[in-house]
Amino acid sequence: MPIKINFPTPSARPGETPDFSRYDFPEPGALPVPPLDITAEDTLEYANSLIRVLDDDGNAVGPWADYLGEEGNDDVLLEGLRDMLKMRAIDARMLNAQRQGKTTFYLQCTGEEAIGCAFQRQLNKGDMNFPTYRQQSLLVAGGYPLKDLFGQYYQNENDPLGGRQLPTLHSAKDYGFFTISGNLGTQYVQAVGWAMAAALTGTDNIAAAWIGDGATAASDYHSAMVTAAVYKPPVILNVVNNQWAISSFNGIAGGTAATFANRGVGYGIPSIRVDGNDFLAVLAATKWATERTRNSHGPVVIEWVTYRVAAHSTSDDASAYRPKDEADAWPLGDPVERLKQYLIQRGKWSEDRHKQGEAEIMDEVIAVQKESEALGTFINPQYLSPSAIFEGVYEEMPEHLKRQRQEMGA
Amino acid sequence: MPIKINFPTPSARPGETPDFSRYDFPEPGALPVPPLDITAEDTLEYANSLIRVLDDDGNAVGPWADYLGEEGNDDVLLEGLRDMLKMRAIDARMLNAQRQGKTTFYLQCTGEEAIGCAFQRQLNKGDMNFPTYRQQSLLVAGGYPLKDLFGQYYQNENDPLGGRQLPTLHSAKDYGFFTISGNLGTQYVQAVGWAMAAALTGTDNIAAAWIGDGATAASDYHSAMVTAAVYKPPVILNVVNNQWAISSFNGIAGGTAATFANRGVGYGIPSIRVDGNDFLAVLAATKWATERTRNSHGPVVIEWVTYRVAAHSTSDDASAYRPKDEADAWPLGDPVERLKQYLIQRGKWSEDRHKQGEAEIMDEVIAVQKESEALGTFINPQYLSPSAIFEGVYEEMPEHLKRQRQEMGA
Amino acid sequence: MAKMTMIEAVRSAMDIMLEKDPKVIIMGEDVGYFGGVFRCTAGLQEKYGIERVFDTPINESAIVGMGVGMATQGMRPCVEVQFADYMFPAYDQITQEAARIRHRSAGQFSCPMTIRMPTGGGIFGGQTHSQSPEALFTHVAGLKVVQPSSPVDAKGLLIASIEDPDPVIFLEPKRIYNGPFDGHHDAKSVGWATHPLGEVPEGYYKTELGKANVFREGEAVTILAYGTMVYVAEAAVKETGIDAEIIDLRTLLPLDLETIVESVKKTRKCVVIHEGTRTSGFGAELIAEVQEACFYHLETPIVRVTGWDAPYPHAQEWDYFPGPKRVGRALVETVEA
Amino acid sequence: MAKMTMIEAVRSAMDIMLEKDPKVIIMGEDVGYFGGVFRCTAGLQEKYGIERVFDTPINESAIVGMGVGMATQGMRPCVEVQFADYMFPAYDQITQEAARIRHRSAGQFSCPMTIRMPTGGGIFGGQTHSQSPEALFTHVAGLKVVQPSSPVDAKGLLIASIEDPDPVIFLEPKRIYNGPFDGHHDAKSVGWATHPLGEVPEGYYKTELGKANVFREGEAVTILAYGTMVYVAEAAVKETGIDAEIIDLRTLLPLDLETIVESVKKTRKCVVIHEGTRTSGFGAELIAEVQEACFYHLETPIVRVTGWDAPYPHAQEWDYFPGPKRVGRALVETVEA
Ligand SMILES: Cc1ncc(C[n+]2csc(CCOP(=O)(O)OP(=O)(O)O)c2C)c(N)n1
Ligand SMILES: Cc1ncc(C[n+]2csc(CCOP(=O)(O)OP(=O)(O)O)c2C)c(N)n1
Ligand SMILES: [Mg+2]
Ligand SMILES: [Mg+2]
Repeated sequence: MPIKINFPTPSARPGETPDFSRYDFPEPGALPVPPLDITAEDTLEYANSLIRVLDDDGNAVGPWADYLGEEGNDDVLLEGLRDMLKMRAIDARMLNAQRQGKTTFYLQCTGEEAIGCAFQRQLNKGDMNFPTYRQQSLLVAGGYPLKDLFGQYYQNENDPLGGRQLPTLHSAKDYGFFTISGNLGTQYVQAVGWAMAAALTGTDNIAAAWIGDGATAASDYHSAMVTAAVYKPPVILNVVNNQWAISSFNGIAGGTAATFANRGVGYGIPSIRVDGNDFLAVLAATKWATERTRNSHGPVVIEWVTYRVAAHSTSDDASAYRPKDEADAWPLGDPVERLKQYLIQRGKWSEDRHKQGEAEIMDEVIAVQKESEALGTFINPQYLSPSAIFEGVYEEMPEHLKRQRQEMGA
Repeated sequence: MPIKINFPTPSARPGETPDFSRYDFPEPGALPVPPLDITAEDTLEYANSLIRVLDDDGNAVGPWADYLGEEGNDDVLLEGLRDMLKMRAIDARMLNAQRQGKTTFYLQCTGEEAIGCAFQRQLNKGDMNFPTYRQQSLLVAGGYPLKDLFGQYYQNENDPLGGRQLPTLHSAKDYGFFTISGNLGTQYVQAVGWAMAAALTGTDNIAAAWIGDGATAASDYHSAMVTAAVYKPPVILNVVNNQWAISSFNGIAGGTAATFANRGVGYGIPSIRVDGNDFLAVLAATKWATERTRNSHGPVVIEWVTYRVAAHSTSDDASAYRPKDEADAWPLGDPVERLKQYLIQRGKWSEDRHKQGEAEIMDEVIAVQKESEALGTFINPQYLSPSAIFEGVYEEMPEHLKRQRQEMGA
Repeated sequence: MAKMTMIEAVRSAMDIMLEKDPKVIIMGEDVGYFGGVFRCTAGLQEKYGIERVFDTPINESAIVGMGVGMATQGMRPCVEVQFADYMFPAYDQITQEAARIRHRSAGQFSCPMTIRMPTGGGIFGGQTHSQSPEALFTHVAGLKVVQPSSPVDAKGLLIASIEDPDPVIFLEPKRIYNGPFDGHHDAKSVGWATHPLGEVPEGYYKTELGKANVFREGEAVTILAYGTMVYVAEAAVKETGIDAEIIDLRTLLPLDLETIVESVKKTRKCVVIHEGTRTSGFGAELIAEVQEACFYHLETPIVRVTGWDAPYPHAQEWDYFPGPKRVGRALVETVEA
Repeated sequence: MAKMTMIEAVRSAMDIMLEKDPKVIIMGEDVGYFGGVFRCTAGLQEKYGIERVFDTPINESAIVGMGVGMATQGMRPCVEVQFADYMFPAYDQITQEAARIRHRSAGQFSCPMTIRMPTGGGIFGGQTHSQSPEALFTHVAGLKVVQPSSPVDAKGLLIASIEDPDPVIFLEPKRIYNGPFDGHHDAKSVGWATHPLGEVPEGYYKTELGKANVFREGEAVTILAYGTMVYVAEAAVKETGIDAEIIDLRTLLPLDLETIVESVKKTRKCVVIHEGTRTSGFGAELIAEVQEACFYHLETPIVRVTGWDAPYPHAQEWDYFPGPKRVGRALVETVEA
């Protein structure tokens, strides 16, 4: 009898009703806080459940809320909200700017702001993120100058990378943000090596590796997992499970066979799964993970469950492969709305102040954007030295590159 | 405070006492036989335990013995014993032949004979193994002509591959034995593709992928695991955990962080762990695995726990990195001895018949070997056409290769 | 005959082969329901079903590795690597496995697989969406390497590739997917609809692998080019007024040396152009062969116009791209030398 | 001065650098307790501890990828790929990551890493222990590519590589690890102990990267070679009696074009030899550059003597290897042309 095989398909395609019934998330507050030196085996329940703090009414509940304590105080959360709003403002402005031809390419992180904005707060100076192209929120929350961000978007004289890279592939060493590769997966294992070096050279710095659900299929995900399991360096192995990889739902990456956190347990690495749209849960889980790694208990996998609200990039049209209203059906809601609700509930914020805050932040972003645009955009490109092509290929320019530079006439 | 990392080391080095106390194997017969459609999650106990049938007194015990039933009858097992003895005879002869300079290279599988010899019995015509260099027992048990085997060892006119490959990298399509690559890992994912094609073209054939404990670290192990989890093709993903990868113990491949079967569960693939030195356990587990895959229940991981008794290859000196007597300390014993004991216990075999059988088989092997040696060995090489270099690079030889062949003067 | 872009031509080739041969399957990242990020496989899953046209995990080694398994089982996979820049994780499977299976198994197994990948720059893709890695394939015995420069060639060559008994690397110059591009990025672009090479037979036909095309006859100098650079050469010829013979290689491996040598012996001069980085680029191989075969006919050194030896930059794309000005300068220097 | 094999020379270089710079670490498959399958790191773990010299999982991409992470953090990893044939899984990390980090980050990060790998055939290793993939590295901007031909060069070049601010591919010609090899496989082999180039200073010294060595002066023809092939060239010169100038490139990228051009302008003839497959091999690049720079000096076509365009065979190793007979024939033909 012929044997059957399997071709996973998402629960809904355009024209169909969004359906997330494959997810059975627990109530907020359900999971305890494990000891920092928990074994991989013992994290299995965390890997197949979901750490949540904010409930549907905007209350912070359960052991993780207690664990977070003062690190989740109102001031911190208000700052966090502002970071997310700033991120969202930039996303909106850059989508527009790309549509106007001012930049070649942009990638939004809408819906995923809580992850980077909360995570970054728990890092120390000298720690290093190895981000993907959708983690610009780490930069925004880390105080990276907007001027530099827009400089790269517009590839003008403010671009710290001198026009060499795509607008969204940043590098900001001083902000703990590693140079992003366009090749998926490669940086996951680099983070392991960096963390080993950080330990071997006697620092107390940790690394944070970032990968998308789709890119967990890439080979270097495995390179990272095996080496992290072997050497146990201080690295947080983040998987941002936002359901989609361009047009492929996460079942194409194995996500319907097991959770991505479960896979971590398989390697023998303690692994937890966290509501990525819950700012407090992100903050608390990151606190736990950074404490664990910084205290020599070895690596940890965190699967952040979230939803990619925007299209993959400005080159993509998501309505071609998923229901238009799928984002609205996402059971974990919107991170900005949820944090806002919490703060309002606490009497620290209001709908009005939110509107006002949004407007202020938007003004701030627009001001920097305008300044940057004056220096040149892709509609109105300003001369960026062509000879930058040859600079930095090596520390010292070899003869053949000098000859080529001359041939170019630059 | 500086962070500590981990460098795994084996429990004993040369001069030290062998120590396998890190293993806590269950009693034979302890585990039930799971349903063919068991979920990955439910195999967790199998992945962290060990399926065993033969006890220390040579009895076949427990549910897996019952499950095996007539497929493990005395005739089958006597044949199995002969296959293992033949394999061992070849190993012994070829080690010698290499030492005499008659071949460039040989790899023994001593101690691991039960795995290939029992596994092969459960395959159907048309099934395909994707073996490593240490699975020659699949060929021997599969009735591959010894003449062809020795032809390749000696690279004479009997070599089915015309001298192109190393002596141990066989290819035998008609015997369900895929062309072995020297590059570790690559074939694991090829087996997944082959199994998909077998299903898509409407056959009921299955594939068996093979990899060593060390090579599970290779990238294409992951390629295979992810695609097997996604498409659920009829493939058995074998991991031969023989404790060593050249000089590196399996902790360097992550084997002390979790079992290799546990890693399979992490991916969402049902996974079991089996005593690879127990011929009956191998036979029973393979029966289960082939039935499962052939009945469209999808892939399965089998970790075979065994011990590499010989050096890595004839180029290697194992006494430089592990205690000389480590093999004797291996808690799961020797597969030949254990099966012999069982058959003697059953009154189907005796020490004398064993000696006699060994001698007969050795004579048979030596006879073929001598015939092959007459056709040329590396001491006395016989002309193999140099132009074979150019044949088969493409189906049809392109002009530039014809020019090169001419330039060579062949 | 129909008007087709190169995307439609490539799709038509796959459509025809899916129809004709049940052993053909298509797989790659986003090629299924969505139809590929460049839309090359649009509609094919709907037409042939998910078992024939399907999405894969983001693992190029798995894509090629599964393809090797399928091809050795007897199927004819035609797989897509989303950008040539992402073939690197698959390089082991391509070069050490696919390319060698027939040889190392003495013909027991073979690997009739086509690996499609969009190549080249000119779309502001930065260093990871712009590379031209053809020389990394031409160094590998056992592979065939193809790069079409027009819809009509693309379809015929892709059908020939899928039917080929050996693994074929099929490089699609993405800059000219929708229309020829002469290297003047500031000029108005024109689509294939208005170009004669956008006229493509609707049915089955093959364009033989291993045969170059004399794209333009001329006497003054031979230009060796492929893909996008064929049109850059054409523009440079137009702008300099130099009567160059332009040879569109179409297949890089095996190379149609005969056509090349005949031309160079006639013109006695040769310019080689490609977009990939210069050092150890495919131009080097062309020069090595041409100088050896035509040494006593050559009147001037063979020069190369290529991408610079640096990662493909984003903002400085047009300083990097070997456009008609640079090609023209090389032509003038060569002809006047 | 001490007598050293190339293995001892390479080990001595690592020993000195481990001693000198605490940021240097060594990692790779079997390099730790065991000291490497070729014994290049023997004793180093014992001397410097497991934190400085350690085993890695069998994943070349992880080895290089971890190395990139360490190097960007500020360390100077010197990693081993067990055979050059096994670098393919790491090709993405090497070419798209290590080689580009400095450029794409505008100098924020850099990658001072050395990647050692035994290369070449002649040891009956079959197709997966014999390859010479140097041309796959020379095509990659951002890498340096080094191949020593003697113990004294090996040590000096390896120290220079480890101290280099950029990633260096360090190819060790394994056939001459223990002694020079002239390509006559049936002749008695001699060890480095009896060869002047086996005299190696015991302490620290550097041999500058990017500088070729005129291995033998001559007037009749220039031979460009590296690694094992330097001695094959020497044998061919001896056997033909042709007064060739042999240039040992030592560094392939960046290439010492000046030394090469000077020689070819003098001899007016050139033969290029390497063991790797011919098409798109590094010989092509050498020819492209030499013919361009020396066109009006050259009296004969530049010819290549190389490995054939096929996988490296096992039994027919010596039919494949470009030995002194083939090189000699090319010399005679070139000189008599
Ligand atoms: C090696 C490689 N293959 C393919 C691509 C093309 N690509 C870019 S993003 C992407 C999807 C990634 O999805 P995921 O990892 O889930 O991240 P997300 O975009 O959802 O944040 C693909 C296929 C690439 N950049 N690199
Ligand atoms: C890609 C690759 N890297 C390295 C090697 C060299 N090598 C050959 S066998 C081996 C050890 C493999 O160990 P394991 O997978 O445990 O198999 P075993 O030898 O124990 O059967 C190594 C490192 C190789 N063949 N391929
Ligand atoms: Mg995603
Ligand atoms: Mg092993």
